[in-house]
Amino acid sequence: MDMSFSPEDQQFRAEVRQFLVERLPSRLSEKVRLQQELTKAEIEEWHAVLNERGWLAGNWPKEFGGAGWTAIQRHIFEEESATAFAPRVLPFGIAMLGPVLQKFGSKEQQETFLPRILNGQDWWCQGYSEPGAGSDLASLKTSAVRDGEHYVVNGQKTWTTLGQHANWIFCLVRTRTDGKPQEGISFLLIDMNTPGITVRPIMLLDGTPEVNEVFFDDVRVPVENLVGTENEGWTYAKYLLTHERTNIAGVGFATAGLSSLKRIARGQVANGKPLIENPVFAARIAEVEIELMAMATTNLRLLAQAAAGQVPGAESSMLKLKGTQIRQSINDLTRRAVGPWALTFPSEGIEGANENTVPGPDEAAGATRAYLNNRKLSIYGGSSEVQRSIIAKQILGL
Amino acid sequence: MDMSFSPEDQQFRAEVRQFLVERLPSRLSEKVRLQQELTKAEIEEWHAVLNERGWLAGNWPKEFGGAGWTAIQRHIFEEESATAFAPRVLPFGIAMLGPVLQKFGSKEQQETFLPRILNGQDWWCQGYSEPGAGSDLASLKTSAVRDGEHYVVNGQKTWTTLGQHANWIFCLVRTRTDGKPQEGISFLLIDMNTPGITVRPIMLLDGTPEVNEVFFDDVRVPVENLVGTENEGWTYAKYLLTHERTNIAGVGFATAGLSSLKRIARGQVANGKPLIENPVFAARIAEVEIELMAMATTNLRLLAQAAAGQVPGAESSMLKLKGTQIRQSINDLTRRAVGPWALTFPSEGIEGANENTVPGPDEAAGATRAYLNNRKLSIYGGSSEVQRSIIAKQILGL
Amino acid sequence: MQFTFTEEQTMLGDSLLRTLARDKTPAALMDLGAGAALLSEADGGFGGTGADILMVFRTLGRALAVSPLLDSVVLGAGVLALAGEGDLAEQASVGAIQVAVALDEPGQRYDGTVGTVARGGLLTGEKTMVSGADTATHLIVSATDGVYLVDGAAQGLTVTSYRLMDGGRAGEVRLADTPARRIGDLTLLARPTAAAILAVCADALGAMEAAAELTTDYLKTRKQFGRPIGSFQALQHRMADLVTEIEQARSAVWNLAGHLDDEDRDRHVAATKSLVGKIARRVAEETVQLHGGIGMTEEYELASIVRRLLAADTRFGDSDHHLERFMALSAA
Amino acid sequence: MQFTFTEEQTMLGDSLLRTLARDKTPAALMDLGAGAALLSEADGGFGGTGADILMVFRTLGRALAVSPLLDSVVLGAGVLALAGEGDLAEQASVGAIQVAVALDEPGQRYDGTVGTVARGGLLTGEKTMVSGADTATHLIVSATDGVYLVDGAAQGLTVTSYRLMDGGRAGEVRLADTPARRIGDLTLLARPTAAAILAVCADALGAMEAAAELTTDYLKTRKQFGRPIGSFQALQHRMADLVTEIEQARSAVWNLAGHLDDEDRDRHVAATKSLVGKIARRVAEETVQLHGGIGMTEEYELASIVRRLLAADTRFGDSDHHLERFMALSAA
Repeated sequence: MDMSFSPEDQQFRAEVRQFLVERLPSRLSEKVRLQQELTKAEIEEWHAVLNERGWLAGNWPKEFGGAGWTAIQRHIFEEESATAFAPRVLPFGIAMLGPVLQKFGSKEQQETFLPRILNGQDWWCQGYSEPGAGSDLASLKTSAVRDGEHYVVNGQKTWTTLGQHANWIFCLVRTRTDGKPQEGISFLLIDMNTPGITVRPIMLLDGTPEVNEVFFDDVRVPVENLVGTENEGWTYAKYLLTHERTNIAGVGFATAGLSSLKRIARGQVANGKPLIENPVFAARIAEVEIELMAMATTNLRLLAQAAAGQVPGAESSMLKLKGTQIRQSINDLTRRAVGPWALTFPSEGIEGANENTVPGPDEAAGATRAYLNNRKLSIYGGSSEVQRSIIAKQILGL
Repeated sequence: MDMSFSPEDQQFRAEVRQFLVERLPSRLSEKVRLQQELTKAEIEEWHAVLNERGWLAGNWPKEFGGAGWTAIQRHIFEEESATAFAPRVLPFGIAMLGPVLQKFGSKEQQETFLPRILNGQDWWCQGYSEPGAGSDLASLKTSAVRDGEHYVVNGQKTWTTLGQHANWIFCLVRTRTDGKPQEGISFLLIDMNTPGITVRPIMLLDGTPEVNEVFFDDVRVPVENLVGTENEGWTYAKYLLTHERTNIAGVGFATAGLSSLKRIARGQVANGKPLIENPVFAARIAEVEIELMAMATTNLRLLAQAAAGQVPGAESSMLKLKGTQIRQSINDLTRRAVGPWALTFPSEGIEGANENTVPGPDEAAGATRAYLNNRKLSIYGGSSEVQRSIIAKQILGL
Repeated sequence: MQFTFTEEQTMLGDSLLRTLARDKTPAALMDLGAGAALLSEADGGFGGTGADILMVFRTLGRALAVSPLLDSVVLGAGVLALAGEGDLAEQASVGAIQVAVALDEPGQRYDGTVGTVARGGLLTGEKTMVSGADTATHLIVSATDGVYLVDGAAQGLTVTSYRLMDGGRAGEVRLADTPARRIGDLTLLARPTAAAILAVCADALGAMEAAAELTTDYLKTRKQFGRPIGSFQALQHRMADLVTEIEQARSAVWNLAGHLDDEDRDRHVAATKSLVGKIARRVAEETVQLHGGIGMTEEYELASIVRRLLAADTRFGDSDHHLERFMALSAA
Repeated sequence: MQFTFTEEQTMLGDSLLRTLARDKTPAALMDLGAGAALLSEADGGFGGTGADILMVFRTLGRALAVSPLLDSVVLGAGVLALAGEGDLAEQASVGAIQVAVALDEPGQRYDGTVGTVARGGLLTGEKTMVSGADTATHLIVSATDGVYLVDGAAQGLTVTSYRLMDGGRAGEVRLADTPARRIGDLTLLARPTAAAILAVCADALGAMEAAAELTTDYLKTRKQFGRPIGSFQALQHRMADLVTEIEQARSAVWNLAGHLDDEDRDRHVAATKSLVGKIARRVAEETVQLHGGIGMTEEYELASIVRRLLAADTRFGDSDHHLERFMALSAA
């Protein structure tokens, strides 16, 4: 039993920290700290900085231009980035599509698409969910019918995060309608500029158009854009979902959020004293901090297992469930910490600030926005209800 | 809208209060306050005091020797009794069997049994639950087979509260095995001294033998002890359960428990100050007090509806659910308030005190005992899970 | 003891609900007498009791109406009436004037410390989060020595306004030697503030009821894995817990309504606001969760309910602020 | 980074579990070396690290064994070893002597204020809730100026003992001019107390694991309305939440074990004891509830687990006490 990081990992952490000090523009970290939305250009700017250092794709093997980090190194990078308030790396190309192409893609697909993910030429989005399907992903209906050297795609995807910025989408489509719902699904790469594609932003309750509906109307996709074998897409989809689950606990985000919360609570004055000295509020902070200390160790225990070659099992469902609770608690306390100024949130779905300067602490508007936005944490990527069912069935055998 | 009690009800409350001051022996109220178990003789003593005043059966009409109180008067009596730490009136004869006999019993049964409930000659217990049936009451198996002028009863009842003190038991028995489970159930009155009856106390985790198993082995019960019509017992059973649900919220018990909790917290010293001045603990008390204030009003709203002639619906399930949560929270905080001395609870199931005087506040042993014993509140009389299902189905239509 | 509304109160509630279904303008509300129902007969209205406030605001909450009734009537007309300004109060209650009440100051959170000072009939100070400030014809302003009335067009008065999350607007109010008329001492504010807190809680109650109905309907109609998701026991039990909490909130609102003019008003204000704020947050979070993705979207009706519930917790002091007030009042 | 036990630790855990299934006597434990595993090699044992304590006590908790290992070895031998009393420590670790450690005094709850005084080698004072006092051959007693060793048969020593809810016994210890030998200052107590808190938390972890297994089995076998109650989704989800909480407790125990000899030990003691105490209460309550009636009965195995979990929250300061310690340490 040894709870400390190896000297190599400690050295790596120091490197990451140094890099962030040197290369992370405070213009960006300040926006992240205040939980403001980043523009497309700002996200791309940070991707480019990371790519220059060779650190954009920590999870990719070096042969594909990745950093080839261990699970523990990735964890260290994510933790340091989050606590430095660096923008997060977009998962769509790096964490989701990349591993699928590396494992199941053709050589041409790898050579065409992987470099363009790294150099920022392509912005990918995900076409998995469909209206009415919810947690029942396998029931998808978007069809792809073979017509010569093309598939003709018809249907609708939804919850496509940041799809409004994307020029490519990876989609699950149905290429066969008989058999079990999991069978007959294929994995297609689609150029968003193909005729017949319409993107409609969906405004979320935090007032941002973070997700989109994507409509396909007789969209012709070249057959070479099929990944792997026709009708085997469910396998690739599950592989992708497993990889997406890295950093499922969000320890770094929670740690950063907790430090922001404390900073706000030190600045706010309640009944003549800093809010952080109010015993009832301080107890609420302490309770969530104690939960976070334990959850971070669960995360490390699973990382250590992964490092030892074990595939993470249903334990990661516990991590998602508890990690979500902790992050949402921190969001809730942060919103409450900014006091009456939590009301200043602009609710009309307009990106950016209110037309006049709003009063209260700088963090106020972002606190409410983040609270509302992060209600999604317990819904997407397998809702908390789905995680509980997985735990009950796979761990407990109920 | 008028939240105050009528002048008549206020006058009644004053009378009850005066009566309790005059007639409730402090010997008894001190034991109740310290949450110690009462002996059979002490319970009978208090019943006799109430009966002398004509107040033992508040829910019975005057023609049967009851007080004929309104729902609001009964509430006032229960609240005043609880906050004065009076022993509670045993429900088995008064609240359960009495109303059934009054509505469905024969004249002979009424004349024989009702006076003996009031004068303490009979101690009744309830034979409803059976092993393995849990919340599924209708699946009962204890059989009663007609043999001339007798029923011959075979089977087993369980969770029979205070059955070790009883000389009579009212039982649900199966008199027909075909048809739906609810059909073919009859309601029998059985003398506990009949040959073939064995009572086995079940020790509870608080160390007291509060409940019992009752075994019936060819027990011969005269047919005149059948209540109402054969095979119609389910109707009477449901009627009984409705009546039992009076005081389902336990407002008086919660109020009394809260005052005990505050008294302990004023006496305990934590880090040099009275525990009640500790902001974190005081906040826990305040939160449950605020919940209780609201729940007490829900209770009054339903009482006012009952007074206006409406039959309480599934709302009483909300009252049981929330009332239980509040009482269990108070039990929990009380146990924590007595600090390290909560450990002194005698765990070997021996009635009465430890062989040596135990240290700490007088309330310590009783606090732990009551905490453990009241875990039953969310299990018996329709568990919290059953209440939630009732709410979901009957109120929400899910 | 009687937990029912008068026939007039019930009729007003019904007609409000019908009208709001097609017309949510302030004018429509005023035409129905919703403003006058919040003022006592002595002050030119026909209501003003706790029960009136409960009925009107619970209905507004259910209908998700944005109205000037809270700021201009319950608070504004409420203070004016107590100050003996019956004419102005009546005008506010029918919407002829718009009153904003400026109490809080920057950096003070919920504790209401006042730094604004009056010198020779001129006010100087800063007020924050003044709801309805930008459209006010009259402002009521707390100063160190009492309550003042300020004309909305007075010299030295600046209002910078911004949107709020519940759809209303508020403003930062700066007073620099602004002419003002003293209308009474600070104790004037107690009853109107308590009434406003009742109004916010009743509004939240209506919004919670709307959220619960919406969610129950969704659970009945939405199908997943081949059956309505409302048939899944885990969701049934959570919904049952949620309506049980709402029942608690309902009783808490009744408690405050019934004790609004009693001597233990402050204790009920603290208890009710604390409990309703806490339950409002939970209802907001759980109803979104029980909906899943659709509950996250702005176009679905739940979004505005959720923001209204969060705003209700925040306005006039959140659940923790009132929990501590309750503790202080209990210790006293 | 490595969250695994050594081969020796794993072997000891396995043989302990096997032995405890048939023989829960202290002698059996000592024969296996459970006591020696809690003492460092330098002090005559072969363990004594956080991981050793975790392994041994988690196993005791799972097996619901009542043993002198906590009081006599972790605390008693722990203090003796630090005081340079290696021989006595080793005797305690093999069960040759029984040590009780008397720290708390009447009326002091969990805060450890010491009023017992030494005058000319004679101790006078009162100690409360001294676990294992009635069978102790040696007592370690805190006094205002340091830690003292008292013979169990010393003059002026009175012990009045009573049962505890977890099956052990404790006593009130009165010292009236009782001969005693000073063995060091009060700082001696810090590490053994932290180790004892780790032991209590690891024991609770084992008991929680036992409770969860028992409950899961019950949910699988118990039928109601014609099917196993574990097939009801509401119960599945609650059980899932419960094991997720236990996973948190497990990590908290690892945290303390891993930092027992680090400079931030106190913060981990407070965090772990606070979290484990809270989760232990919840596991106790939920497992009873998920069982229904049978969970309320003494004859069912759960009863002693439940009381053990409640006792674990209470011993050495409950969840609130340690929450406030954590707050104080975080503010510092």
